[in-house]
Amino acid sequence: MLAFLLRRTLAVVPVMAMVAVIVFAILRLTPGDPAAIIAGDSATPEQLEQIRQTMGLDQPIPTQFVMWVGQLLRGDLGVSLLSGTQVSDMILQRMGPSLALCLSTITLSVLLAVPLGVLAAWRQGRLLDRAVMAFSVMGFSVPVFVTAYVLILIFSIKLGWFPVQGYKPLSDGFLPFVQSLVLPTIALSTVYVALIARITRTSIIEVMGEDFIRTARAKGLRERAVLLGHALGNAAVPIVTIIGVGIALLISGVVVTESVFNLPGLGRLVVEAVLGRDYPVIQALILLFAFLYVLINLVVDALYTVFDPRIRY
Amino acid sequence: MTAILNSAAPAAAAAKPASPLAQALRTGPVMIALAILAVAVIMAVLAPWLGTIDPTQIDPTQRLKPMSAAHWLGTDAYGRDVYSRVIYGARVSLVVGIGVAIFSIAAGLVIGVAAGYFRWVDAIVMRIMDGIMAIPGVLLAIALVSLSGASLTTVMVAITIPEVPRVVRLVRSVILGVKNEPYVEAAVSLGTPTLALTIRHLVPNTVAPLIVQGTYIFASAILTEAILSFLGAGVPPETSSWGNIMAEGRAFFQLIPGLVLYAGLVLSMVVLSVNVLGDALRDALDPRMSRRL
Amino acid sequence: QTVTAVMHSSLRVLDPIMTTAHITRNHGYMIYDTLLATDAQNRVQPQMADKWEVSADGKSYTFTLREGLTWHDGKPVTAEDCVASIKRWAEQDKMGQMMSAMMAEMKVVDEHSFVMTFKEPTDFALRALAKPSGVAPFMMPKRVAETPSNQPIKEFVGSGPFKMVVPEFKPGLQVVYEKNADYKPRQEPASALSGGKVVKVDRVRWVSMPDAMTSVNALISGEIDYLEQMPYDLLPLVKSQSDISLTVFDPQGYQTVMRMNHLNPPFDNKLVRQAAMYAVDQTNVLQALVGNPEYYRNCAALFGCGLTYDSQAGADVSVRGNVEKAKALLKEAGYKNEPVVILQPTDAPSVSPQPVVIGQALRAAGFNVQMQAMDWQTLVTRRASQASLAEGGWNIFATNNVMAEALDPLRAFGVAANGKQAWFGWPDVPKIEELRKEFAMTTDLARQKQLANDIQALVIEEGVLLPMGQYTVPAAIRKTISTPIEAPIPVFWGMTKTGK
Amino acid sequence: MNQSASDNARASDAPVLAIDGLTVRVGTRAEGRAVVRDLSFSVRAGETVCIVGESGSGKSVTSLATMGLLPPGALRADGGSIKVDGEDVLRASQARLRELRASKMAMVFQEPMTALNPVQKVGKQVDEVLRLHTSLSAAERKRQVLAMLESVHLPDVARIHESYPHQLSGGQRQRIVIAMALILKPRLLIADEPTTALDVSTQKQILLLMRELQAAHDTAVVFITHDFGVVAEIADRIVVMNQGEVVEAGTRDDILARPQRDYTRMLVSSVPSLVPRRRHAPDGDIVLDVAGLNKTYGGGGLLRRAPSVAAAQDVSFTLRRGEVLGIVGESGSGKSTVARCVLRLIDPSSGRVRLQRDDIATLSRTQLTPLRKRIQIVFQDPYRSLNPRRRVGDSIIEGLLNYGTPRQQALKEAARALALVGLPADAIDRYPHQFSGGQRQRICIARALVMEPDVLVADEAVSALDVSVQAQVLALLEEVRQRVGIGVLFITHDLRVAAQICDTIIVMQKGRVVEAGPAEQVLARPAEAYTRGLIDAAPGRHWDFQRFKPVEGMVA
Ligand code: HEM
Ligand SMILES: Nc1ncnc2c1ncn2[C@@H]1O[C@H](COP(=O)(O)OP(=O)(O)OP(=O)(O)O)[C@@H](O)[C@H]1O
Ligand SMILES: Nc1ncnc2c1ncn2[C@@H]1O[C@H](COP(=O)(O)OP(=O)(O)OP(=O)(O)O)[C@@H](O)[C@H]1O
Ligand SMILES: [Mg+2]
Ligand SMILES: [Mg+2]
Repeated sequence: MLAFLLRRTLAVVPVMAMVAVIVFAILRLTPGDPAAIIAGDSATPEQLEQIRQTMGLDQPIPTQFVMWVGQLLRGDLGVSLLSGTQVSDMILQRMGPSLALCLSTITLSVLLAVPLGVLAAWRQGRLLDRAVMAFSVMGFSVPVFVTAYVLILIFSIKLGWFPVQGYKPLSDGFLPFVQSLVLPTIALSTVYVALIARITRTSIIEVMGEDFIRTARAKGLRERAVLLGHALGNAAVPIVTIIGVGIALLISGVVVTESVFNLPGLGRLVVEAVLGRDYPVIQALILLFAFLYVLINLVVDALYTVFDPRIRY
Repeated sequence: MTAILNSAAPAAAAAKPASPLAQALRTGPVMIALAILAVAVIMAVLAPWLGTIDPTQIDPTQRLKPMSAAHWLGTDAYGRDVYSRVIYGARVSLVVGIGVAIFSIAAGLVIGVAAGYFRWVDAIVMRIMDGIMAIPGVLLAIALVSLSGASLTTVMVAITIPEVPRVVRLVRSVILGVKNEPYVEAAVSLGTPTLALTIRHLVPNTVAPLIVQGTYIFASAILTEAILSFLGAGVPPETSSWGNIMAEGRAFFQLIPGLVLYAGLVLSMVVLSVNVLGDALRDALDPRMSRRL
Repeated sequence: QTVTAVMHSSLRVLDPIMTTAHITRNHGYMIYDTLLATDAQNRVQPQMADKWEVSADGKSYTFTLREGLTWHDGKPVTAEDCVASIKRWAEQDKMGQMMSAMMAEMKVVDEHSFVMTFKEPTDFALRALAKPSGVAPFMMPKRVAETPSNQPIKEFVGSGPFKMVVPEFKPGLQVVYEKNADYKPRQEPASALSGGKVVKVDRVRWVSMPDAMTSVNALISGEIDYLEQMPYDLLPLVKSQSDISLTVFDPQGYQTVMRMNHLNPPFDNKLVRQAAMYAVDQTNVLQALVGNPEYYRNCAALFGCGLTYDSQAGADVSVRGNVEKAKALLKEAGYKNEPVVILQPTDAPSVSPQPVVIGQALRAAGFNVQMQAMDWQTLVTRRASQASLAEGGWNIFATNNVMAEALDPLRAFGVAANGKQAWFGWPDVPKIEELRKEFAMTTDLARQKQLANDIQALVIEEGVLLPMGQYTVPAAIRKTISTPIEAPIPVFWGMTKTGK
Repeated sequence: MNQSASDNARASDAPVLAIDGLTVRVGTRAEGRAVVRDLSFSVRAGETVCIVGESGSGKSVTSLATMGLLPPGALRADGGSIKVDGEDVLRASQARLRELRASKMAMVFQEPMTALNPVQKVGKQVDEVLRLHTSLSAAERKRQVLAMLESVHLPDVARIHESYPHQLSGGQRQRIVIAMALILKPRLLIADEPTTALDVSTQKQILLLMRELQAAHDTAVVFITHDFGVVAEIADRIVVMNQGEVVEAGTRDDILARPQRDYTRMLVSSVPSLVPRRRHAPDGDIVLDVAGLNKTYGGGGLLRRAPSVAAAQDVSFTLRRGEVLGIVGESGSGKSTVARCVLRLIDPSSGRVRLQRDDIATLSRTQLTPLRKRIQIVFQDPYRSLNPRRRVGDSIIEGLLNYGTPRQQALKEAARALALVGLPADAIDRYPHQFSGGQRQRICIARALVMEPDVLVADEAVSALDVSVQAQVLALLEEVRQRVGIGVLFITHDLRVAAQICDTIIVMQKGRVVEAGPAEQVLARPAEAYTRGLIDAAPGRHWDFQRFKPVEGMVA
């Protein structure tokens, strides 16, 4: 296991290196000039050039890359071109809402989707199954922001149950914290509930065709016990996998959800940074997301060993 | 002796059920889904003859008007005809969906076959694919759209790239799975050259899963285009797509929900139909799914 | 008491000397103070300065600081600080650079006064030091002001009515100010940016919201108090709310303009430029941009309708669209269907509509239009390119000017026509530059008005800049907040809040 | 547990299982195809009834119907009755069925690898039966489970109790399944091919075990198999099924020695004999010469620590024209590895594979191409050996086209090859799924023969086929060998088959050749203990099926 962790941790390196190169290349080839943004609408070419120099943007791109990687290796994410703030500080400031949103979404989705998937598998082909599947295909088919708008219209504007926007940190009290997260979480969850419920259903149906299920039935087990005791455990690996894959999607979803609900999280930061060509921030964030993605996959792989004793690394 | 052989043959033939594909597609939901898709395609193809006017024709003095005889679904913030935009929007959205599906599958197929068949390609390609996969797709797309300016092509490329690694993985896994099938080994010992081997014996196995995957890519591409439009990195505003109709209309959602909802409705129906179709195809084509005892 | 406001954009750059961005300038007015300031009538008034004296020859200006001014760190404000601040500002600001060019020397007299001496008699110093736009000359402690002008300052210590709560600053999210208890307001009542800046609330919080509708909803639900720019189309949502009032603080408002690139065909041809200008109709542009006649008006005046240099020169070109005339001109110019690339930003509601209207108008007139969609940042970079179309150049973009920054031919950077030195588009009309120079040197108002009129006529004739109308932006404010002071920028002094 | 006293009392007279007129149909409609038709037989306590018959004849369906486990929607009992201890299973409620399962009747399935839940400890899985059907305390249950594990002769039961299925060997897993089936001492045990997936020595142990447990508990056993060797070992009575119907039923001797029906006769006489045929020593030219062949899988890798497997070690043999050389040995002994090296489907680690003059082992891909047509292979699985998407004709001519034969001529040769393997000419335009397993295997042989190779490698080429079909294919191979005179490398784990077809045999164990020689010598007078063990373990050695009587000189 230790060797596995070491091996997998080492395997992170080439992926991250790949990401670093891709991101850096895309950004530097993108038209758009942070100097122009800082200087404002009426700046002259000389002023622009000056600003470019102070920011090191006049250097050849490979030089900039080497400088950046050097910085990274020293644990320095750099400074925002626009605000001059340490990127690491900005990330820390924005981490809270994103983390809260992701965790609540995953929790809600799993709690909702796994039972739904099991129910659908149990009632395969019947009305309940059809209903669950119709709901989950729908979850796939409506853009997040449309869901979000509809939720706001109903629950904030018409009913006034939840705030329209904004994020209250836990330090402002538990209730406001939860209230500020309810609608974003629901909006974002629809996709994941759909995804996880479908995979759960499919995996369970697949497992239900296995020989050992027939053995379990031959033992005189009730159908419920067969489902929960034998099928679910064996379906865990694909379910965990899809939750891992879902995290990558989640990051994209967070970008939209945070914009609609005005949550001051990383998703919004990244959009702002892209539109503002704030290179260090974009680079750091994409690396961070990529790192999280790789990390999650590592955790997922490690979880496999918990759910399936056959898997040993 | 021969009598037995001959009697076994029809039995074996009969054991094979009537085309599972046809069966899977003959259910109610699938028929409805196909009907919706047909309508969408007709909308796209026949857009000019469906009572529409030029969807790019702006008339700032007639902005945000409610439904009327002249404007069946009212007008948007530039005074454009919402009905015409939604109808013409089908063109872009379907082109995005189909285009992305075709390009990502074509690219993924070539790369995936190479990776599945040659070990040295595999190592390199899969690292690159890992790298692309690790970058959140929407972010990559935003960056790419900013890179080359908003145009339909750019948007399609930007949505295609993050899809490619997933196709590559699928193709590769299928190839690795059949690579050691006896009939492939038999072909090798018959002296079949690698390229012919790949095309004759390996690629056909990827067709079914790719068709299924293609439907999901199609659906998600349409959605992604909408999200990119929402974030301001979609197709150029002059072109009507369901995505940018919604993105532009969202500022008025509480006043004139229709600006978002009409396009949202058709988009969701199409995506829904494609997903339903994909599910049915998967059930029919994926043998693991149809094996039920 | 805390006032929570959503401003037009989010604050990221904190150095008000390095950038001309409005949000940063507004931030400057919160925590810094200026030596002089303009009042509601656009007159120069002393602010940090107690008084100034002009030498008999009109060349020397001696400024004396008010008693008891202190920086936020408690240290007294000295003449040395001011001289250092002016120097740094003058390196960055256009008007500042002009001033430096005219100035013979600037030196400290004593702890509370300093003198500026010019080569010729001029009151330029007063106008420059009082100006609220471009880069405003904010005073900073000497140690801060000694930061090279191309490097951002690291310390945010001013002498203004508010202090910035640095630990709560989150770039792009929020900035928090608290009342500067040690601030000594002037005795006069506040008038625009001059007079007594009396702070009546404890804290002011600027938060940013990316989505306009979210901001409006937040205002309606009482989550915020103040929305600097109310989206016109959402006005019906707040009109029905009795506890929200709408006010226009800056009645001069904004001007939306079209700019053609004089370097690239077909707009290297004056007749083609004129054709394009004839094609565009102001009402269509304003309808698409604002859509509510309460807040816009057609206006031919380059330097502001109803303002000092109001003029109707070229009105027949700029106000009404005239497709027939445009077609005729095109024919006359021998237009060979060269493509016209219009840069179209897609991510910003205040600049997205103009290109759409322009594009349709030019097409109707017979131009071969190519719309190129991009985000605003790309546009900002792209418009700086002097290259040909094939190499990433452009033909047309549109933007908005704050009227206060364009109310005379000197401040209006868009009318400069000194070729490659000029603003993006690079018109080269020596006559305009001559007139502008003369304008700068003249003190006679009537003559100035005449010059402004001539410049405007030439600008239109030559197709340097097309004014496409003027508009104002209402702010929406909850009635728990007292009506703020009318000023070209939003100010938070003099504001009270009832309730929590 | 407590029912046994009274039940045993009437054990001798009333049957434990009585199936009467059972019909099972596909689907839910009345006109659905019947896969079991009007089936009747009964089993008494302490008796073993074997059900034999070709694949697809309805054996498994019958057993599932008895357990009440027919897949709903797919299959349905339509008429007849299945009485277990007088109670009709087909009319029992779901709840009652669950009670009956495990306590009155239990089942052991074919695949020990998949019959157990892979993510639960086996102890828990056995325990579950007790938990479900008794109200014993946890400690008492554990004691009983351990005792049961002991009684199926598992070693170190405490450890095994805490093991996951993948940590056990196939035989051990099958013992667990048996323990699970027997722990409630059911009256009836249905075993559906319980040993087919096991190698012969394990099979032997399991059969012994079942007989022992049956004797101890007086269980009625239904034993489903297609292996007549097993039948000859264990059956009291035999039911022969074909296409859903009972062809013939009777005592073991009735069926094996005095079959009444043609079908039964054909089936029984198809079982290959263990007695090697007598043939003269091969004397053709050497076509294949393998020397010092080694193949090691895995190992290496910078970060991977895959254990390396020496699958073939120092393997040497020669094959002459007209000779059939058998490679036998247990599963995993390296037989297929040798075959794949010989064909260069995988690269040998070292050693020489000389095809006449050319050393296949060291040639590059391009140099290899012209040689490939001289050595061809037929695989075990007739269903996976043909590309299902290509017409049979296209599959057969693929090789010829590769070597430049014009299509028309290739098709002619394909037709000839099809005729040679006894298939109709119109087969050329059909798809593989339209053929039975035996026919497909013939197509594969035709595909190999059309290349006119010097060497034909048959890797388990008949192992997946029913005995009757197997016999046909073997006959075909023999005919081809005689007619064309090619050298055949025949790989099998079935000593009966090897005895029938091979001239020479080499025996492999753990990658090494342990014994080699003429078939007669190796099988009749094995020198090595390993070989002898293999032969001893083959079931039904005492019976000479072709002659319908016990082998002379052997005691049954
Ligand atoms: C009411 C409409 C607008 C007006 C009047 C306006 C005017 C200006 C002016 C005058 C400046 C810089 C100061 C200068 O040199 O003149 C500026 C800066 C800038 N503008 Fe605009 N503009 C408007 C809309 C927009 C829009 C729609 C965007 C799009 C995102 C935008 C983004 C920026 C940015 C990023 C800067 C740089 C400084 C900053 O970060 O705030 N502006 N704008
Ligand atoms: N779930 C099912 N749906 C439809 N037909 C089935 C199903 N299961 C089995 N059959 C059919 O029933 C017939 C008998 O099958 P069964 O599995 O009983 O054969 P078998 O004698 O056990 O064969 P084998 O020796 O291969 O195990 C076959 O024709 C088979 O195709
Ligand atoms: N690709 C491979 N990688 C690693 N080990 C392998 C590979 N193929 C086979 N082996 C191992 O090599 C050994 C010999 O395998 P091989 O397939 O040659 O046996 P076999 O005698 O054909 O067995 P069977 O009768 O089951 O077909 C086994 O231990 C097997 O696990
Ligand atoms: Mg069976
Ligand atoms: Mg093998």
